[in-house]
Amino acid sequence: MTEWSFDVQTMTEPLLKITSVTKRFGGFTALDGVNLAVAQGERFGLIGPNGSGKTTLINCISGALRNEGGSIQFSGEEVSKLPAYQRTRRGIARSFQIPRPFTSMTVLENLLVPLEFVAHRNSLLRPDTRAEAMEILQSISLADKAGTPSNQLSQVELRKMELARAMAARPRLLISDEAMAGLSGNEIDEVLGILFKLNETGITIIMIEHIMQAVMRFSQRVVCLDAGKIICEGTPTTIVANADVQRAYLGA
Amino acid sequence: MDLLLDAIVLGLLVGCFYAAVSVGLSVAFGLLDVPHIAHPAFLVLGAYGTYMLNRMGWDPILAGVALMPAFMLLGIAVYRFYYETFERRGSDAGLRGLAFFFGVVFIVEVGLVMVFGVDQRLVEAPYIGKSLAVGDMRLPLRLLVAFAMALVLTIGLSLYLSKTFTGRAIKAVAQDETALRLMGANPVRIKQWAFGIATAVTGLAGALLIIVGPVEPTIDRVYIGRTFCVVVLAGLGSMSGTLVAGIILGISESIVLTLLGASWAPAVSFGLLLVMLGIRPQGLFGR
Amino acid sequence: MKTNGYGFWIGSAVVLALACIAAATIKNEYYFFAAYIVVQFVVLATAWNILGGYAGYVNFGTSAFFGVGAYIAVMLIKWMNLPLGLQIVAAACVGGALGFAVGLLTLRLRGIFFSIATVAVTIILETAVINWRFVGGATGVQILRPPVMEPFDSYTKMLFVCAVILAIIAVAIARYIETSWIGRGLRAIRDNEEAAECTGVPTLKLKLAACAISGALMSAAGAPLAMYQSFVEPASAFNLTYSVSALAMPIIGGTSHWIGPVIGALLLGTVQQVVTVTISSELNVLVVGVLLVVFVVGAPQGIVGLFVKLREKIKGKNI
Amino acid sequence: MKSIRLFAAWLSAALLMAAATAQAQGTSGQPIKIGIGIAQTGALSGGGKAALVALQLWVDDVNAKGGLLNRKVELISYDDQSSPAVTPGIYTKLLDIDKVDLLIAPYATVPTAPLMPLVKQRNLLLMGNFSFQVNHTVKHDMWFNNAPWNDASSWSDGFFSTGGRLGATTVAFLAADQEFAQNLANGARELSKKLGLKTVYEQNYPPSTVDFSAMIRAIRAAKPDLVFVASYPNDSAAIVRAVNEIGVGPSVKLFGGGMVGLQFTPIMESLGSMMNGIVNYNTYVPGMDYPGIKNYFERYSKRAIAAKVDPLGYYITPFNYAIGQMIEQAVTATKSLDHKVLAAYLRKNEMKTIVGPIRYGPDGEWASPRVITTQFRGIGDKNVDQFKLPGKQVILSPASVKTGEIVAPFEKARK
Repeated sequence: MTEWSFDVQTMTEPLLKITSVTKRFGGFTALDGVNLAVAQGERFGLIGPNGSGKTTLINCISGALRNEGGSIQFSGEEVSKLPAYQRTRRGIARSFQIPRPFTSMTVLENLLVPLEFVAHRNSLLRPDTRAEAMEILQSISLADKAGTPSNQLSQVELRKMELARAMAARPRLLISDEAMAGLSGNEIDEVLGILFKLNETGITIIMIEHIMQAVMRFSQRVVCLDAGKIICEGTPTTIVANADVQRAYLGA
Repeated sequence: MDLLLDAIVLGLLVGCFYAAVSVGLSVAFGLLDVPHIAHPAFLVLGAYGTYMLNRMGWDPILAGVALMPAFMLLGIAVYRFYYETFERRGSDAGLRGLAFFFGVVFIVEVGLVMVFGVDQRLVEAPYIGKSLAVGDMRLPLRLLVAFAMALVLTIGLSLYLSKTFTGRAIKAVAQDETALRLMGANPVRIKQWAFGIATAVTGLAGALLIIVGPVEPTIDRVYIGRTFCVVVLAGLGSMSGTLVAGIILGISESIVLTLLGASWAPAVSFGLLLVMLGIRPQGLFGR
Repeated sequence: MKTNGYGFWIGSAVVLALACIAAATIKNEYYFFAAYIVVQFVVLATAWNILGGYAGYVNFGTSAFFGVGAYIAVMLIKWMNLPLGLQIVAAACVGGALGFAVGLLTLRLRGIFFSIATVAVTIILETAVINWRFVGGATGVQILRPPVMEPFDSYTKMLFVCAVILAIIAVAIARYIETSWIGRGLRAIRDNEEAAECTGVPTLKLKLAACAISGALMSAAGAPLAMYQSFVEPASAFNLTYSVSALAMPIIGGTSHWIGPVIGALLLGTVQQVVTVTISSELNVLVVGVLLVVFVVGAPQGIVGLFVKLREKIKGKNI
Repeated sequence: MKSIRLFAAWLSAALLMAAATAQAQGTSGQPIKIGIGIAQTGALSGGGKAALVALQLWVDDVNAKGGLLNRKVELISYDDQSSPAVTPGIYTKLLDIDKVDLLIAPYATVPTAPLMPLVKQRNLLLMGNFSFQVNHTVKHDMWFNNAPWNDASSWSDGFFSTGGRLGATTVAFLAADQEFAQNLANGARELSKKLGLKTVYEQNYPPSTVDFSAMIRAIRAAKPDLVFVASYPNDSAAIVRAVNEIGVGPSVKLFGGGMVGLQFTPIMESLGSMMNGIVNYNTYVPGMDYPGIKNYFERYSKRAIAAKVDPLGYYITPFNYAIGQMIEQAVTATKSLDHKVLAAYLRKNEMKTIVGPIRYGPDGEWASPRVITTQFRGIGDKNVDQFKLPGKQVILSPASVKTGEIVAPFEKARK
């Protein structure tokens, strides 16, 4: 339990601090000197049109991609050279835009992976990881699907399982990458509810989302990315009113 | 110095031949992502088809061209089957696809042994057994024919992929299947067509195989390593890269042979592949 | 549940005991010659499955590891006449190191590149052995078997018991990996490598470990070949057949459970042995090809999968 | 429950291995069984298939004459898949399950080698079948190899003695990096050293070589007197073509030596006139007259065509038939099937076969080797029947069967 209890010292400084991060693919610059800071416990929204670099940015944060310039500090530690699994172990968890379940496993077993590889990786005695996984599933009302093979889930169940799996890694920062794409109104509310609940337990959440309503309802602060650059930052209301954001979304 | 020059020229010719026998795989594996380990077996199938037509008095190149429609159909059928049984079912297509094609390899080999026996076969043509004298150098005509055909094949295929509508669709399907689907095209049909073309080209390359040297039913095993080496070295799906990679393989084998001794040639060329995988896995011309 | 290992260990002890009893009572050496090959394939298939079945990385180079094992044994025999046990241990160490090295070079890449790299490694190693006159080069090398050790009355029986022990070790390792967190991590890698990494699985480390263990077992399986054939030659020691069989057997048996490769190897190995002495034609090459295609297409989960389905059907009827 | 299932799984696995031991078979009054494992698939299957046709022919001949010791003869053969890993199993099956009376070794060296400890340990007679020095380390005294060579130099003796007579001083070697070719080349290197020849070019090439133009060109540049080639069938055809295209230069007196494949009908037919001038080893060519051999080939041809194997079969098959004849002679003379008795007879007596009289040396190889060295002459294209004629392959050596003189240098002989 000690692992995710809060460190008093870091409360004051940002949990995640990104300084002039750059990423190029061949000649194409996907991220161009992005600066960003997310505070401990914050609900943070990241928006931007298709191809603006949102997913690239979170890939750089989670470690799926390596940034070429700049630094990524998590809880005061430079993580940009660490492999993804090390970052997960330090408390950065994520869900995927297109769900990536471990298809050969049941829903419960999907959760056992982070439980065994993150939460209890140093335990000599085997704690009851299954009970713990059940607890998490119950908390998002997915317990009845625990024994179902994960390739037989519906879209919303998949989204929820991805979130549950991320939770099982006991994150301090959860990045939700379009977890609501393709869901109905009720389902969106359900997922939003889960995210709010998580945030209440002290987990910082970065939400990437196309569904504007959801982001605006959820986020305390929103950043808009366009062509690899941050074009605007502020509260949801200021963002919606911002001319640049409107141009980026509506203009050519 | 003369010998070195000679080695380079012959390496160039043989290298183009390597490229020719690999272009089909470059499409099937490089663009379509099908683990087509049976590619060399199809090559040998083409060689035997050529042999049969040659016995009836056909020119081997003509025979290879004549085989193309049949191979096209074969390729379409094989891809259709592969798609229905593996790709559509999703997970693990790689592993099971590989196993499937391995099975196909054995079935083709045994089929050939049963029909033709285990003996080596050769073809006859006016350009086999003669050479062109260039200064002090003598270049075997069959290698020159293979060289020319290799150029025609790779350049033709490369033009087809970049200039025609279907060709561009094939390249698009390799990059972004969903986008293509959104545009209203059927990716499966495009892939099927592309695999058909790849197999047709393989049939013609099979004719080159038997023009360059004698063929026996299990000779495909020698080419499994070589063709995949060329395709990976080239960068998956790059046609011009395939040509360059083939030439690199041919020349390096030839130079090693002349300077170090032939027995180390395979180790050197495959060492090249390993190093390549280690430092630049996307290949010379990879995306 | 799965953690209950008593049944497995009792079973292993019984198999070993039966092997020893068979060696003591059955006079007919043929069964041991034939059974040795089958058991050798149990080791190879099980070893292959650790990386191929669990992690989804297809190794085409079983024959490379196998051949290396055989030639390590040859080297040690020629060099200082080390006993069989040490040959096997040494072969396992070298095989493990080789697996680690090949993995380090290519396991960071997509699975298919690893497969191609293993083909390259096979060719490179075979070429190296061909050029290495100390172990006979291309002409091969003949080895005089030392006198058989007590309590065995024939060398073949000793090799057979040795192979059975090796098979039990291999299966025990595979079973441990499968049921432990390592196996879960490997399966996560096979299902989705990026997601695995993002759920805290150290993918590269796990793959390297699997590749090294698998390589070590394959080379260990190759070591007794020197004594079994009392003649080793590169073309047959590095034969593609080993690679194909090691891949076909787990796929036919089922890759998800440790018993799959064992069933596959016992079945296909026995069929091959039977076919060898009944049908003498190309048809015995065809057996592997056809079985492979039939299973891959018709029963993707192998024999184990068929059993599971059958059981579910019966259960379904009861309810 | 789980443990019981696991136990059951293991048990069935174990039972599978131990199963079928109950099978037993009686022997007396039965036909005489002769067991052989011979390549029907894999690299050696070309020779293996033809060899089996010849052996079966002998069995039928013997049975037509009433069998051996008034018992029918039965040949039990299994496919060794050209693999040394398979033969130990096959031969123990032949011995322990099929209870064969006599054994013939597999075709070629590689599959035979693993049998030597087995036959030595059990004191069995083994009739060798075209293998090379497999008895070298084991030293079994009941091994009789039917191949017209003994040590490595016996293959290339004719080539180098002919070369010596032509006043050669330099030699180039080109050899495949495979078992048989390397054995051939080793013998050749020894002989060349004895003759004091200077090696000006030496190349071992890997089995997968696609094109030989560069090597032939290098040989041409080295200007050797003799070019000794030890190659496998595929390579032989490719080398002959490359020589035809590029030429080896006027310096070369003799070209060839140890090219496997130039004895096989399909290859000879397809190469045709390209082979003219090449001096190569062989085992039998038309024109060598031994009692019964003509009649043998007539009958062999019919069966071979039906079986889709080498229709002429000069290289291997008469020797396989001869193995049968030797067994026949020994069994008939000693009226015994006892391996020791038969071995003693084989060691002491001259064997009369369709490939001539054979005597064995103490190591179980032919006492006096008779590998012939021939030169291809006057070969036309696309004609199988020409190879049945004597004089198309002129025998240069050994003297006992010589049919003509060498035409040299190589370029001249090609015209």
